[in-house]
Order: sequence, then structure tokens, then C-alpha cells
Amino acid sequence: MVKLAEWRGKEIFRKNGIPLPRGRVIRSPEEARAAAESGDVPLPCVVKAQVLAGGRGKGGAVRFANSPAEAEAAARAILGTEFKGETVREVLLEEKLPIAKEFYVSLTLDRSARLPLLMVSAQGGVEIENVAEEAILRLPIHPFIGLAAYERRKAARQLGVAGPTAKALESLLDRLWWVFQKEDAELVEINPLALVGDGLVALDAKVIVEDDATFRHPEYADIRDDRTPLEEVAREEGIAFVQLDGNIGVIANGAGLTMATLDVLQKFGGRPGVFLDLGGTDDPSKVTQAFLLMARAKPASVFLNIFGGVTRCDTVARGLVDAMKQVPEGERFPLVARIRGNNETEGIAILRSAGVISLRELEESARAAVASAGGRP
Amino acid sequence: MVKLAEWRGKEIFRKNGIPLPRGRVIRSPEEARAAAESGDVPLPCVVKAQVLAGGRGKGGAVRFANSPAEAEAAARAILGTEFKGETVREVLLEEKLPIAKEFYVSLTLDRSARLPLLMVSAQGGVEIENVAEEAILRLPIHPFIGLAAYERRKAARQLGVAGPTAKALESLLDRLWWVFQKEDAELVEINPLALVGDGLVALDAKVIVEDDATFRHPEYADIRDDRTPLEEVAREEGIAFVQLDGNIGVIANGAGLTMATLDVLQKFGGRPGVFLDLGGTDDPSKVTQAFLLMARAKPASVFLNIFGGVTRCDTVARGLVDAMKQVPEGERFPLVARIRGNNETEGIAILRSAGVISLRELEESARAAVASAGGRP
Amino acid sequence: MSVLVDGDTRVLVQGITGHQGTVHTVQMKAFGSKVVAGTTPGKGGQTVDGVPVFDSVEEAVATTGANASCIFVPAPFARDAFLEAVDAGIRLAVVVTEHIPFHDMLTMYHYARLRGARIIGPNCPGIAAPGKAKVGIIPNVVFRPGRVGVVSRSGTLTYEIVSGIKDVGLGQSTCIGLGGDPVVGTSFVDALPWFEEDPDTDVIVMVGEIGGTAEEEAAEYLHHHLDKPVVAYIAGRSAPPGKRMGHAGAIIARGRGTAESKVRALEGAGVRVAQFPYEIPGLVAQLLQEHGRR
Amino acid sequence: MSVLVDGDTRVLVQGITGHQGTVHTVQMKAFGSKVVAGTTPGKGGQTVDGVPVFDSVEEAVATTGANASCIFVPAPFARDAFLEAVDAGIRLAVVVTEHIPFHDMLTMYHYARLRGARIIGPNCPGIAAPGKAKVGIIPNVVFRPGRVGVVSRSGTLTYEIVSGIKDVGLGQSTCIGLGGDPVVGTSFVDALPWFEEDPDTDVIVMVGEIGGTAEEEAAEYLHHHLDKPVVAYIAGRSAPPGKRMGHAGAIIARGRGTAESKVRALEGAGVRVAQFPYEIPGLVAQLLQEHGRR
Repeated sequence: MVKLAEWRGKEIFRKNGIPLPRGRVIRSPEEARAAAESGDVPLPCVVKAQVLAGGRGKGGAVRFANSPAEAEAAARAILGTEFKGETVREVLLEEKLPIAKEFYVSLTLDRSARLPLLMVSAQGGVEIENVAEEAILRLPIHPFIGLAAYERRKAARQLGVAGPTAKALESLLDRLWWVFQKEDAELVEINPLALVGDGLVALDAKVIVEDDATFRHPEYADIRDDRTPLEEVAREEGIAFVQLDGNIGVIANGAGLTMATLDVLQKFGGRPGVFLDLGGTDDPSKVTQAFLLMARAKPASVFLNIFGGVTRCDTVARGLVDAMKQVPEGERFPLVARIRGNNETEGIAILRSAGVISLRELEESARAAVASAGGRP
Repeated sequence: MVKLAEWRGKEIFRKNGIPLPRGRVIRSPEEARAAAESGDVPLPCVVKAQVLAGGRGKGGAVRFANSPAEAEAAARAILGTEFKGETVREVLLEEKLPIAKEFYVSLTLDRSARLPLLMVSAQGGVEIENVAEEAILRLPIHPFIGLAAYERRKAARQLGVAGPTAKALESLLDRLWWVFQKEDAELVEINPLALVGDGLVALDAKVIVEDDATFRHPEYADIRDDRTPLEEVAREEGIAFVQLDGNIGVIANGAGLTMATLDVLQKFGGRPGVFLDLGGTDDPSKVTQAFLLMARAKPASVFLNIFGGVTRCDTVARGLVDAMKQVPEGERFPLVARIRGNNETEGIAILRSAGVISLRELEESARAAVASAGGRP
Repeated sequence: MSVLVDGDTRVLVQGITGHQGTVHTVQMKAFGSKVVAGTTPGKGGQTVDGVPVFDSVEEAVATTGANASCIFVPAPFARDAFLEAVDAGIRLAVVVTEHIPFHDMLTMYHYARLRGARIIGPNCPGIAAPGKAKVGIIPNVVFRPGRVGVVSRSGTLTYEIVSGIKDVGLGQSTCIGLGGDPVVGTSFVDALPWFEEDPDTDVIVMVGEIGGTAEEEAAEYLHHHLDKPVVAYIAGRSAPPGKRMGHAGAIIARGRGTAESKVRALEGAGVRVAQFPYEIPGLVAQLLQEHGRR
Repeated sequence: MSVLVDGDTRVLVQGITGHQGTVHTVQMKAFGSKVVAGTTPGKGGQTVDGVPVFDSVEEAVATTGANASCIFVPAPFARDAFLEAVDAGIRLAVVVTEHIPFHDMLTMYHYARLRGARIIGPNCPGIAAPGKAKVGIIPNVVFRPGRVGVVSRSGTLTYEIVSGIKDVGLGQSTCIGLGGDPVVGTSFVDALPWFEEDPDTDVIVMVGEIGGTAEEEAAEYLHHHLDKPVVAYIAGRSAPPGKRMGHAGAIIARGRGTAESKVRALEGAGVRVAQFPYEIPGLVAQLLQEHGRR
């Protein structure tokens, strides 16, 4: 999942003919002044911090400016600040438009129907979760057909627009559908979509593209602003890395097994601090990598729960024992390792002889992991 | 059906990235010389008459030139001549390439399967009808999927090409499929597709686009070089107009009824000279228009066979009688009119009282039409 | 019984406010069809000959329970009209519209298959079962209830032939005009089994044309599957060879598609082939007699 | 009897010459599967563990009669591999490949429907019926023939649970791992009826996860249609709420998709829900006893 900043989303919109306010992304207060002075961004203008978190308006990350000096000041006030954990590196300056009405449109996936879903509401500008069910039109789109003309007409009726505004909507939806497909998006959302005169303008742009489709989109490969360094390393190894607020590190293979492991740990009072999910693999080198990555997160104890499919448990156990030796003396931590599958008896024996707590059952293993974390506050 | 001249087809190919010989279309011998002199068309070059009929090579409509003077001479020898009834107005000059092998590829419609059909053969440069069945690969293409990568690989195996040539073929087929769809084509054919080095070059381009899709392609509306003036008028009225070699004019509504009428006429020794098919309509104004158009073709007699669905027969009959009066005295011809459907008895009475032979049965009507044509040698 | 339509057919007319839509709404009602709704975007709320007009098929179906559509919408918008009908739950669409690009029809045909819907047409006269329902434009005057099933690729020629059957005192169970476009939703091999299964049909008249291979495929099917007597006619024995698809089209057919090829195939399958349309009623009467049906 | 696969299943391995393809070809054969062919374009003529490799699925099917495919082809080429399999007549494809873009899966899913084919996966462990056949990657060691049916969205958690069932002396009829991607070819509501109809299955274990609404839909189905006893487990009760699809994703679910919602729905449908995976074997044994199956 790659969440694009508003300005990147709008760049895509612009390329695909979706109408936008005139604007520019800037990275310094001086650029902001220059953009306003040159008329590139007409005044009055809106100055918006380019962060991924929502609630920018209430959080002071959106400001207004009536002059180049005010634009510069607004940019200075926002740039470099932290907003919900993100540093503001870019600011988007845009003309302030006379808005008659605000709508909502988005395209996303309906997993159950296995169909893209167009959602349209006349109540835009608020979070869509807060809009009543009956105020939202949901149109499933067949991927072999695309957005049919009759569906676009229906969307126009939902918004209560006719004439040139309806035509503008129909054209916009067509382009939005194109963006959704071409960019391999999980979500394209315009909220609010503003009625300005009898035209429509996308005031915001939320585009989330699929991680799995980056082989078709090398341009998204380096948009990773929202990861910690450890998360970045994990991503490169193909390991899911999630930071929680406890102190036990969990390594498991597969999302289901990882979640089940967390569930059991919590049952016995354990508080997971980080979890690493290797995916379905039991590749010993990956298990070892994950272990070393986990060591860098400095957990109180680590609970490793691997179900072996392809690799024999003794092979995984040996790799793990080797990896333990690579952790510097002062940074070592208790390890509870549960490795199941082929040759599991041998694996358990190898681990035990290296001082690792190695049990067969999930329940007793989880108890041991909680106990060993508690031993180091 | 709009058949595009080779140079128009190649313009489409060029826009879509299908590799072509370097070349230029020219309309005067001087232009030919200039193109060769400037190096726009490298020498030696091929000089090809831009006509729609096949067999240009054998018919002297393709020549070769080694110098600008020869290019000019070749163009002069071809331009303005008649080739199988068409006047040569354009000539295509193209570099002569060192051809290692000639292949065949086309996309068309398989009516029975209701699927586009890719045909590929390693035996190119000859008419595909003359290639043995088993030497042609036929791949039905699902319109919801397009040309899949595995199908393109299969095509490459059929042509016996590998490595960069296979890649070139796969890319070319992808573009050809795009052209087929985007241009609403009935046929896109490259014959021969030449192997030059390890690349592929389209030496010819046959593109036939659908008449019915001209609402999406206004650019094709004025490409009508191959119609007679009467055919052109008919087309504008939405009437099918076909010139045959007999002397009886036939007007009917609907392709099936028109053909059945011709079948019966021939049974009784009649030789149809022109037929006009109004389509499914019995719109009296259209019947009248067709009658006047037919008059311009100067038939020995006319057999009109209309089955009325919507309009009453008396209305059609009155329109016809009015139209007859518009034909100048000296150009009048015997008319046998069979009008069936609602109020047919009244219709027949109106026609008879205006001197038209009007019978109820097809058989006797056809006999009468043949007889009246024979009456005027 | 009848084929595809019956007394429960509730007809929706898409493009009802256009000239053709209006004329044939009146005609279908006169035939006895239950025309329950029409659509023309932007004209919801009007009526046409007493039939309520809606902006969308979805509303029309929800309000009136329409279950079959007759599409008169102009060619550039016909594909969309069909998709709208299918997505609204319509499972039988008679597409009267002519000049629909075949690329659009490919989408329509395969979407219909995906959704389990049936298209008759395009560019077709539709379906009529005398005494039950008509969805389409075949003139009412040619019909009389009876036991002859008619399936045809032609339009007006079908009227001619159906009318001829009536003229000799016989009548029709169901008549379907398939249309003669390059891509049709329903071809002979799709429609013939319906007539075979229809207890109200004693004999089948099949009207073909030169071009394509639909008749040859029908002959193949008839050879193996059909028990009822069949009379066929192929229009275009005398016509100059068509060149519609140029070389590539010719090679698909490879010698099939001519009148001779079709007649030979049908005769080989035991079908009685008329040389001229006016021979059909006599052959039908004769076959009925031979099969002890009259 | 078993579900989807049996002794007549003839397995094709697409991407057989890759690491995973080769490893699991060996494993499937060891399980008893008839692995009859493999494909890797350009490597036709080789063999992998005695299995002939072909350039195309068409050749593989023609030569070996393969009727099910196990796809290991890397994500960028998986869509094409699947289309090739379906076009060659394969009607069951287990897609092991992970990281297939969901836009590709949409095409694959709807094309499968159009052609009457079935996809298990993607990103799934596949199907195994002990003593009959395995198409996929579930470790052989966890199985023993028996009468417990297992259907799961998870991978390794499934191995864990299936293994637990074996550990208490029970066995499995068929186990299907559906995969947990946003778009799956087969979901619980597709698969549950197969187990209901399978005479060799006495009790069904259903392993779900938080996210999506597949479990809620399954509960709805089970409430109305299923007679056999069902034990369920939902992984992720303790997990922080997922935000995968942002706001628009949240609104589709509208409060569904959480562990609580799923557990409530399943319990409402009469399903016995385990709190932790190690409780499952005991519940299965208990239900078998209650239903007089043991």
C-alpha cells in the first residue's frame, strides 16, 4: 500500500484531465512568496501541509493567505513542523475558489463482490464514514466493461446535478476510472469535489496505489516517506514489520499464525512490542534475518513461532543458533522458539542445547515467552 | 466498410508504433524526385500505386527506382493511370529493404465464435487463401482480455522466430490488436511482414474499418474514393446501391427480400442491372427517394418489391405515383410494383389506376417485370 | 407454450420516446403484448400510449416488473442501453437498432453470456408468438396462431414468408428474426433447440442468407439433434459473391458461405430446401401431412 | 469422495522449473498426487523429478491430459499463466503465487467465471485430500486421512491447526487454504457447500481472520444452509485495527470485519467458535461425539 501525498495525487489527476485548482507544491517559504507574486498561484490562496494524516484543517496544517507575504508566512509556519508524527516537507499552495457545494466521489474495491466500487455522495467535505448509508450511492463496476454511461448518469442524479455540470461529472468519473485502473490504485478519492460555477474541481486528492503492482510502476518505488528505518529494512527483505506498544518481540510466518500468536500471548498477559511476519516462508536465511532485525528493535524477550513446510526444523534451528551468536553480548534477550513441522524433535533438541526455551505447544510456549519478558522489566 | 489505402493504413501503423520502411506518399512526379533527392526516401526505393485492388505487383503498379530520376519516372508512369477501374492519385515511395523472410499476420472477426481472430503464417507475401490450412495459426482473442502474452509467444513459435525477433513480434502484435480495437477495424492485415535483420517491418498495410463505427471516427467519413456518384448519393440516403450487369432495376426493403427478389427475377430470365436495398424500412419518403435515384440509373424496367411493416400500402402507393410524375417524359420506364402489408388492396388499386403493373404474388410480379424489360430492348 | 416469450412477458421499450419506439409500442400493445414501461434518459414521468416512461431501466424494472427489453436506442448508445438492461436484471433483450459496430456487439454478446442474458439481434425484427406476445417490430398483420415455428436471419423477407404461411391457412407458434449482422446475439444453432423443445411447434421454417457459416452450423446441428421436420430457404442464390471481409474473411469461410454450400449442407441434414420463398408454404403443408400432423 | 480433487486429478505445475515449483512438485508426488506435466516457456523438453516440462499449457494438456493446475509463476506473469491454463481447458487452478495485483486478480476471477473455471487463491496453500491428491504446498506431514473438512483463509496457521487435528488422532477429508488476499477466487461461501455435500466430511473446521467480511457472509450462509457441525476460529482478536483500505475501505465494511463482528455472526449461526487455535481439536472431537460420529 503506497499512500500518495495530495500533491502527487493531484499530479496524476492533472495528467489525466481531472480539473484542479491552480496551484504549486513548494518546499521553502521563499518559493511560496514567489509563486504568489508571479501569479502562478492566484490570491487569495490556501496553504496546505503535505502530510498523509487526516484532520489537517482542524490541526492547523491548512492556512489561508491574501498576499505573497502571508503565503510566505503560512508556509514558514507549517514547513518543518511535525503533524501527527510526520515532518512537513512540502506545502501545496492553491487558489481559493468560490465553492457552491461539496461532493464526494471515490473508487475502491468491494472485496465480497470482487468488483471495483464507485461511491458518490452529495455530502462531501466530511469523512465518508460519517455520512449516512442512504446518502451514498454505491455502484459496482464490472472490470470488463468499465464505468458505463448509464452509471455515470445515475451518479449525476445522485448529486442532483444536470446540464453542463452533469456532463462535467460524467467526464470526470470516466477519467477517475481510468486513473484507478492505470495506476493500479486501491483507492482514488476526491473529497471534497467542489461545485464552482457549473463546473467541478477536485479540491483534494487521495490516491493509494498497490504495493504489489510496483512492478508496473517503478515511479512509486521510492515514495516511502512514512516508514521508520527498521520498517524500511524489513520491507526490503519482504518482511511485514509492525510496531506495537508492548515489550515482547514476535516472529512468525504467515499473517494468520502471527495473529494467532499475538492472540495467545495477550491471553497470558503478554504485551507484543514488535511483530515480524515472514509471510508463508520458512526459508532459514529469512528466519535468521528476521531474528537479527528483531534484535535491533531491542525487545524484552522474543517469541518465535515458525511452522515449517518446506525446510526441516533442524535446519531452521541451526540457523537460529548461529544468528544468536551475532547479537552483541550486552544486547541479548531471552528467546522462546517454537518450530514445528518436519524433524521438529531434532530442532527442539538443537535449540534447547543452545539455551533456547523450546516447547512444542503454543499455549505453554506463549506462557514461557510472557514469563521471560517479565523477568526483564 | 471503409477500405483504407495502403498509405493511410501505414499512417495509422506509424502512429501506433508498428515498424515500417521509411517512405512518403507523393502526388506528383516532381515530389517523387524531391523525396528521393532529399534522402527522405533512401535509395533504392519501391514506387507503389495507391489503389485498393490487389495484384499490384503483377499489374505493373509497383516499380523500383535506383535514382531520383528513376523515382520521378516511375511515379510519372503510374500516376493518373487506371488500375482495375481505379485512378491512381497517390503513390507511395519506400526504401527497399533487404528481406530475409516474409510472414503473414492479420486480425479479423470470427463470426461463428463471435471473437476476434488472429491469423499468423510463416508463408507471407502470397494471398492467404492460397496458403494451406495447416500453415496458418488461428488464435481467437477474447475481447475482455485482449491478446494475452502466451498467445503472442505461440505466434512467435508459429513463425519460428526467437530472441529479439520474437520480442519484436510480440510487441507488434500487441500494437496491432490495439489498432484493431481502437480503429473499429474489420480487418488489419500485414502481408508481407518482413524479417529484416532480426527485426520485423510491415511492408504492406491493409486496414478495413467499419462503416457503422464512423460515429466514433469522423476522420473516415470523407474516405470514399471508390464509389460512383450514384453510389455516393445512395450512401448518403442510407440506401444500399449495387451495380450489376443486367438491365432491370430492383428496389426492395431488406437484404433478404432484395436477394430473394433477384433470385426470382433470374429464375424467369431477368437480368438485374442495379439494386437498391432500403434496409428494413418502409418509410414512404425513402421509397420515393429510391425510385428517383433508380430513375437516374436509366433501367429498362423497374421491379419494386416492398413489404410494409409500419406504413400503410396506400400511403406508399400515393408517394410512388407522385414520384413517377417527377421523372421527365422521355426517361420514363415500365414499373412493376409489389407492395404488401397493411391496406395492400387499396395500395394496389391506386397503383393500377396510375398505370403501374401491380400484382400480389412474387412469382407473377417477377414474370411481369422480366416481360416489361424485354419490351424495351 | 411458445419460445422465449409468453403471456408473462412484461416488455420494457428502451428509447420509447423516439419515432420507432413509439410506433412499435403501439403495435406491440395491439398485438397483445404487456408493454409495461419505457425508458428515455431525461424523459422520466412522461407516458407513451399510456406506458410510463422512466429515466433508468433500474427504476422501470423496480416499478413495473419488466422482464424483457426491446431496444430502439440509436447505435452510438445501444451498447450502454443493453448494459443498463442487463445490470438491472433483464435477461432477454431484443435489439432492433441497426448499425451497431460489431466491436460493441462483441462486448454485448460476451457480457450477456457472463450474466446469463440472451440477446436477439441486433438489427433484427424480434420475436412474436401470436396470441401471446411480441417483442420487436414484425408487422402484426402477418400472424395467425398456429403450429409453424419460424426462425430467420432476414427482416422483411421473414414478413413475406410468415405472411405466406398465413395465406395458405396455417399459423405460427413463434417467429424469431435473428438479424443478419456480422455478430448476432442468437444464431440458428442457439434458436433451433428452443423450437425442438416447444410442444406447440410441429414444423420449423428456417430462413437463411448467403454469407457467414450460420446455416452450415445449423445443418450440422440438425443432422444430429433435430426430430421435427424443417423447411429451409436460402436467399441470394443469384447474388454476386459478397466480399464484405476481403481476403481474411474469405479464408475463415474457405468455400463455405455460398448458397450452394448452405443448401448442400441442409439437404445433407435431411432438411427440405425451397428454391424460392413462395414454395415454402406448400412444403410446410406437405411435411405436416407426411408427419401426420394435419 | 473428497472436495475438488481426487484420484483422477492430473496435476500440471506452471512454473515447474523455479525453486518453489520444483520443491513442491516433489512434495506433491510424495503425497500421492499424479503430477503429469509442468510448464516453463522456453524450457520445454526438460524434466523435473521425472515430470515432463512443456513450453505451453496447450501442449501439456494435449500430451498428458492434465486437468488441474498449480501456479507458481511470479506475480508479474501469473495473470497470463492463468489465462493460458483456462484457455487450454483447465478448470481448476490453485494459484500459490503471492503479490499478484488485485486488478489482475479481478480479471482472472471474472474470466474464470465466464469460462466456468475455479481459482483457489492466490497467495494460498492450496488443496489436499489425504490419500488422494494435493494441489498446492501444505506440508505433507500434517495430514492423516479422516473425516474432518478444513477450510481456511490462512497459510501456516492452517498447517498448525490441521496438524493439531492429527495430533489428537483424527484425520482430514479435504483441506482447502483459500488465501487471504483482497480478491480471492474462492471464499468461504463458495467452499462451504462443497464440504456440506461431501459424504466423507463429518465436521467442518473454518479458520478465518480479521478484515473483510468473508466470515460474516459465511455465517449468513451457514445459518440457512448447513447441517454439518462447524468449528470456527478467527485469528486477530488482539490485533490493532487494520487500516488497509483507508476510509473508503472502512465504509464498505461499516463495523463489520472486526473479530467481534465475525465471532458474533458465526455464533449466531450456531457455529462453535474457538478462542485459540489449540482449542479446535477438542471442539471437533466433542462435536463428532455430539453428532454421534465417534
